Amino acid sequence: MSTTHELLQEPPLAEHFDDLEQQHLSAQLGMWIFLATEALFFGGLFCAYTVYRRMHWIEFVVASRELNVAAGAINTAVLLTSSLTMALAVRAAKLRERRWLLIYLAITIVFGAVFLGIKAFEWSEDYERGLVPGSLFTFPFRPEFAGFAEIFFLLYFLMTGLHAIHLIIGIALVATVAGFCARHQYVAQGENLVEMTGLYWHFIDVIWVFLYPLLYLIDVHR
Amino acid sequence: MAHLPFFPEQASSHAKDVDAVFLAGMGILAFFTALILILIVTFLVRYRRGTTAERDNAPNTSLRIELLWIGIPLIISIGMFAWSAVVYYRLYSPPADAYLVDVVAKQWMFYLQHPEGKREINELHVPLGRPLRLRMISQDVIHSFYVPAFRAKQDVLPGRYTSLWFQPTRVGQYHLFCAEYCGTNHAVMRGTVEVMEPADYERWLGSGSSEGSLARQGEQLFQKHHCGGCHGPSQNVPAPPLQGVYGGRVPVTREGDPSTNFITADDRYIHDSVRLPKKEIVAGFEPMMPTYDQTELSEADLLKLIAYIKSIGAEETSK
Amino acid sequence: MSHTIPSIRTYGFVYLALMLLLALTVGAAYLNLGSANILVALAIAVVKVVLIALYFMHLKGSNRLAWVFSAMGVAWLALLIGLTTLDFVSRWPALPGK
Amino acid sequence: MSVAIAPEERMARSYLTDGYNLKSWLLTTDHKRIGLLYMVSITLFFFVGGAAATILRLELMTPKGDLIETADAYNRMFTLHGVVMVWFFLIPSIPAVLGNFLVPVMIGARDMAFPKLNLLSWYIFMAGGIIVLATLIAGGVDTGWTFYVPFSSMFSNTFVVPAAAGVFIVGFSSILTGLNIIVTTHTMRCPGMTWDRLPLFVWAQYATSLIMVLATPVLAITVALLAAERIWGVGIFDPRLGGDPILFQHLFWFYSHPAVYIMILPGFGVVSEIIPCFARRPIFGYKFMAGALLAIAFLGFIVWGHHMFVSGQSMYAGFVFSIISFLVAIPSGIKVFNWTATLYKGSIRFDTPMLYALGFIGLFTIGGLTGLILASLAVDVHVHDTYFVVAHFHYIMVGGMVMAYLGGIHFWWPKLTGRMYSEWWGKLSALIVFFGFNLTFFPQFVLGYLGMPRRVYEYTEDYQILHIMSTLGASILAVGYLLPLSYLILSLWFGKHATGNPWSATGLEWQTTSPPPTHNFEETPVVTEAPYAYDPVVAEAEYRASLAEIEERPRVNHT
Repeated sequence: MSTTHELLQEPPLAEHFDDLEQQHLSAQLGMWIFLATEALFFGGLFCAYTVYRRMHWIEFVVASRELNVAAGAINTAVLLTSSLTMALAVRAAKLRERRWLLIYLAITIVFGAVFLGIKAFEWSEDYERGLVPGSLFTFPFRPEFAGFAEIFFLLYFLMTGLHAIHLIIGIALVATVAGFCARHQYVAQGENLVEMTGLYWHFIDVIWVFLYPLLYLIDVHR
Repeated sequence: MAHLPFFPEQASSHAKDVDAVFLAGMGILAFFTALILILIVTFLVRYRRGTTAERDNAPNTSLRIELLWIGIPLIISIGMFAWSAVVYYRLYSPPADAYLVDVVAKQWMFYLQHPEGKREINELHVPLGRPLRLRMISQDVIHSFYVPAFRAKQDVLPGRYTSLWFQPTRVGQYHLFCAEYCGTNHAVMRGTVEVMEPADYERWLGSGSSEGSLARQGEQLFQKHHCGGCHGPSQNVPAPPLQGVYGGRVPVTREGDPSTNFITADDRYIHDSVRLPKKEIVAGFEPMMPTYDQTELSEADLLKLIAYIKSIGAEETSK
Repeated sequence: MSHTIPSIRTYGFVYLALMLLLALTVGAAYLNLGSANILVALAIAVVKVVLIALYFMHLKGSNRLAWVFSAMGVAWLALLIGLTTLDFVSRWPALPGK
Repeated sequence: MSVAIAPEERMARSYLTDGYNLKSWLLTTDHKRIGLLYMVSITLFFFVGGAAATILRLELMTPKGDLIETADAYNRMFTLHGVVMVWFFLIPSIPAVLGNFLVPVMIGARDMAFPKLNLLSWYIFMAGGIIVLATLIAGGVDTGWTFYVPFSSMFSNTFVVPAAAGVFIVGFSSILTGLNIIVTTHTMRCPGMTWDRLPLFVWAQYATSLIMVLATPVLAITVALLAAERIWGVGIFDPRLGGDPILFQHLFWFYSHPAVYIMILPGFGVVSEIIPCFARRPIFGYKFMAGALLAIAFLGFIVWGHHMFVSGQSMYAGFVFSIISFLVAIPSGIKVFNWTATLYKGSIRFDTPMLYALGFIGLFTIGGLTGLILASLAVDVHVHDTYFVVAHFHYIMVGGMVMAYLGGIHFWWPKLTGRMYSEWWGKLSALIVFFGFNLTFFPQFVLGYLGMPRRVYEYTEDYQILHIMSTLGASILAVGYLLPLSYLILSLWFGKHATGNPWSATGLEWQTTSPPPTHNFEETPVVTEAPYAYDPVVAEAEYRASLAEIEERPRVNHT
C-alpha cells in the first residue's frame, strides 16, 4: 500500500488539549453522547411502534408474518460478524498493527455491503408482493386487514430504511478512516478515529438487534 | 352582555368552581409576587451602595430556610392539584341522563343535530338547567368546541368521538369559538350558544321543518344503504342482529387471539364497526362487512344510524 | 490507554455467545408463550446489547462517565415510551363521557 | 488584579485582532469568534421575528381583519413569528452566544472540546436558517410553529416540507452545541476548578446542554415523520389508516416542553452571575441553586402532557402530567427565593445588567406562577389555546429569557468587545423594555380569561380595548429593543476602552484581559477558592474611599 512514500506526520495531540488521556476521554464522551441522541432519534419510531402495536395487535401479527424471517436472521448474523471484525480492527489500531487494521476494516465494509444487499433483496421482494405502503399497497393475502397492515409496513420501511441510511453512513465512515490510517503515521488521533467509528458501527448493530425481533418475530409460532 | 371586565359570564354549573380555582391561583400569584417585590424593594433601599446599614456575617446558605421554601410551595402545589383535579374529574363524568346533541366539526363550521331531528350550523339552542352532553367528531382536522361562558372546551378529533358536558344555569347568548387552530378561516369559525327558558325552547323546537327524529332519519338511512339485507330479519348473509345490541356486551374474537373478550357496544364500537369493520368481529361471524368511508356515509349520517340502533336497542331488551 | 486490551480469544467467545443468543431469539419466537413472547425476545436482545456494549464498545474498562451517558440515552427513551403509552393504555375505561 | 496593559496595545493582541480577512472569521475554530458569529446571526433573526410580531400586533388593533386582508396571510405571519423566534432566536441565543464565548473561559480552558464541530454547528444553523427564510419568503407555512397533524400533513397546501427540513437541520446545530458544552465541562476544567467551584452560569449551560442533547433528536424524528407523511401520502398519524394525531402531539411536545427549559435555564445562569456581582454578596445556597437547575432539566422531560389536557388525552394521563407539572414549580421557586436572599445585606449597585436581572426576577415569578395556574386541570380546560397561554409563555420567554439575554450581553459586553456601553442609555432602554413589556402582555392575561382564542386575526368587538393597550405596549417594546441595538453598535467605535475587570467580578473570565487573547489565558489559571467570593463590607469601604478621593481632587475644568 502506501509504504513507498513517507507517511504524513501529524501532531498526536490537538493543541487545546493538555494530554492524550484528556483527548481520548473527550472523544469517547462526545461519541457516547452522540449515540444517546441517535438512540432517541430511533426512539421516536420505537415509541410509535409500541403504541400502534398495542392499538392494532392483530394487524401487526398478520403483517409481520409476511416478512422473510430467514433473511432477517442471516442479516443479524452478518451484522454481528461485522461487529466482531470492527472490534478486532479497533484492537489492531491500539496495538499499532497497520496491516491487520486495514484487513479488518475491509472485512467490516464487505459485511456491511452484504447486509445492504440482503436488505435490498428483501425490499424488492416486498415491492413485488405489493407490500410497499402508499398507492401500491394491496396486501393480497388478507385484504380485509389492508388498512392497518399498511401502518405496520410503513413502520417497517421507516425503521429499516433509517437503519440502512445509518449503515451507509457507517460504511462511508469506515472507508474514510481506513484511508486516513493508510496514509498517516500512527498517532493518537488515528486510533481515536478508529475507536469512535467502531462505537458508531456497534451502535448500528445494537439498533438492528432490537429491530429484528420487534419487526420479524411478532407472533410467528401460530 | 354586561359582565365583569375580568370574567366571562358564569353560565354553567361548574363555571363557579373553575373560577374559584382560578381565583385561588391568582391569589397565590399575587401573594408570592408581592412577597418577592416587597423583599427585593426593602433590600434594594436598605442595602443600596453608600447606606450605613449593618452588613457583616450575612448567611450564605441555610438548610432551614431552603427547606422552608421547598416545603410550603410543595404543600400549596399538592393542594391546588387535588382541588383542580376534582373539578376536572366532574367535568369528565357527565350525568347518565344528560340530553345528547351531536356535533360534527368540519373545516370552518360546527354542524349540530338534536335527537328530535333539528339541525343547526354554528348555533346551539339549549334549555335552561338541563345537563347537556355533546358527542363530537371531526370530518377533517382537529377543531375544539369552546364556550368561554360555560368554562368548557374539548378538542374534536377526526376518527374518534370526544364528549363534553355542561349544565347551563343562566339565560342568554354566549360566544362559541373554535379554539384549536384548524386552517385558513379558523378565526371565523365562531357561533353562539343560546340558553333559553324551557318554554321558549319547546316553542323553538317545534318550529321549522322537521324530518322526524334522528332515530327515524337513521332508519331511513338504514334502508337506503340496504343494511337490512344482512342485519335485518331476511338474513341472506349471516350478520349479527342489531336489536337490543346498543349498550350491551358483545363477545368479540380477534384473529390470532384464542380468547374471546367482551366489549360494550358503545358509540365508539359502532363507529369503528362501520368505518373499520375488520377491527373487532363479533364471535361466530365472518369479517364480511364492507367499509363505509366519509364519502359514502358522512359523520352526521353515521350519528343518525347510531341513534337508530340505540332506539331499536331500547325497544327489545329481550335478548 | 487506561485499560488492558482484550485478547482475540475473549472477542471470539463474545461473538459465539452472540450467535447462540441469535439462535435462541429465533427459537424462542417459535414457541407459543403467549404474551410472554415479547418479553423473552426483548430480554435476549438486551443481553446481546449488553454484551456488545461491554466488550465490543469497551464500556467494560472505560470511564464511568461513558456508562452514565449510555444509560441516560436508554432511560430517556424509556421515559418517552412509558409516559406516551400511559396515555394510550389509560384511554379506554368506558367512562360514560369518553 | 487585572493585567495592566495599555488599552491600545491590549486590543492589538486580542482574539478580535487575530486576523482581519473574511477567511479568518468564516473558518475560525476559536469559540469566542463563533460566539460572535452566532450573535450577529441571531440578532438578524430576532428582528425578522420581531417585525412579524409588530405586524401581528398592528393587525389585532381592530376586530376586523384590515391591515392584513386575508386570514391566510395572517396565519403565515404568526407561523413565521413562531418558527423564527423559537428555533432561530430563543433556543440558540444564550447557549450559542454567551455559552460558546464564556464556558471555556469560565472553566479556564483554551477552547471547546471539539472546535471544528463548534464551527460546523454554526454552519448547520445558518443552513437551516436560510432554508426556513427562503420558505417564508417563497410563501411561508400556515400551520403554526406546532405543525399539528392532520392539518399540517393532509390539509395545508403551504411549504410544510421545506419548513420541516429547515427545522430538522437547525436541530442538529443545537445538538452539536450541547454536546460540545457537556464534554468541555467534563474534561477541560483547569486545575482546582472542581464541580462545586463551577460558576452557576456554567452549571446552567451544562443543564441546558443535557436537555438540548436528549430532546432535540425526538423533534428531528417527529418532523421527519411529518415530512414523510406529506411526501409519500402515507399517514403514520392518519386516522383513516388507524394512525392517531395525538401521537404526533406526544412526540412533538416531548421535545417542545424541554425546549422551553432550554430557553429559560441559561437565563437563570446569567442572573445567577449578575445578582452576586452587583450586590457584592456570594450567591445564597449555591448547592441548592445548582441542584435546582438539574432538577428542572430532568422534571422538564416528564411534564409535556400538560399541553394536551383537552386534546383527547386520557384523563388519568392528565392527572399524572398535572401533578408533575406542579412539582416543576418547586425548583423554580428555590431559584427566585435564593436570588432574593442574595440581595440581603449586600452593597447593591443599579447598573444596566442589574436592572435587567431584577426585571427578570419579577417577570419570571409572574410567568412561572401563571404556569402553575395553567397546570391546574380545571382552569386549563377554560384557558387552553387562549391568550392566557400566549401571555404566560411570553412572560417567560420575553420577560424572562430576553431580559436575561440583554442583561448578559450588557454584563459581558466589555469582555466580548473590550468596550464599555453607555450606562445612561442602558438604564433608559432597560426601563422602556420593562414598561413596554408589561403593557403588551398583562392585558393578554385578561383577554385570555375572557376566552379569546389564539391565532385569530378577527375577534369579537368586546376584546378590542385590551388589544389596543397590548399593541401600544408592543410599539414601546419595539423602541426598547432598537435602543440597545444602536448604542451597543456605536460603543464598538466610541465606547470607552474597558479594563480586564470593569465590574470587579470574581469569575475566571474577569481575570484575563478584555477582549481576551486567542487562547484565553497567558498561562492556565489555578482556582483556589469558591466562586462568588464577594464581600459587601469591603465593597462599601472601597466605595466610600472612591467618594472621598473624588472630593479632594482639585476643581479642574474638564473640556
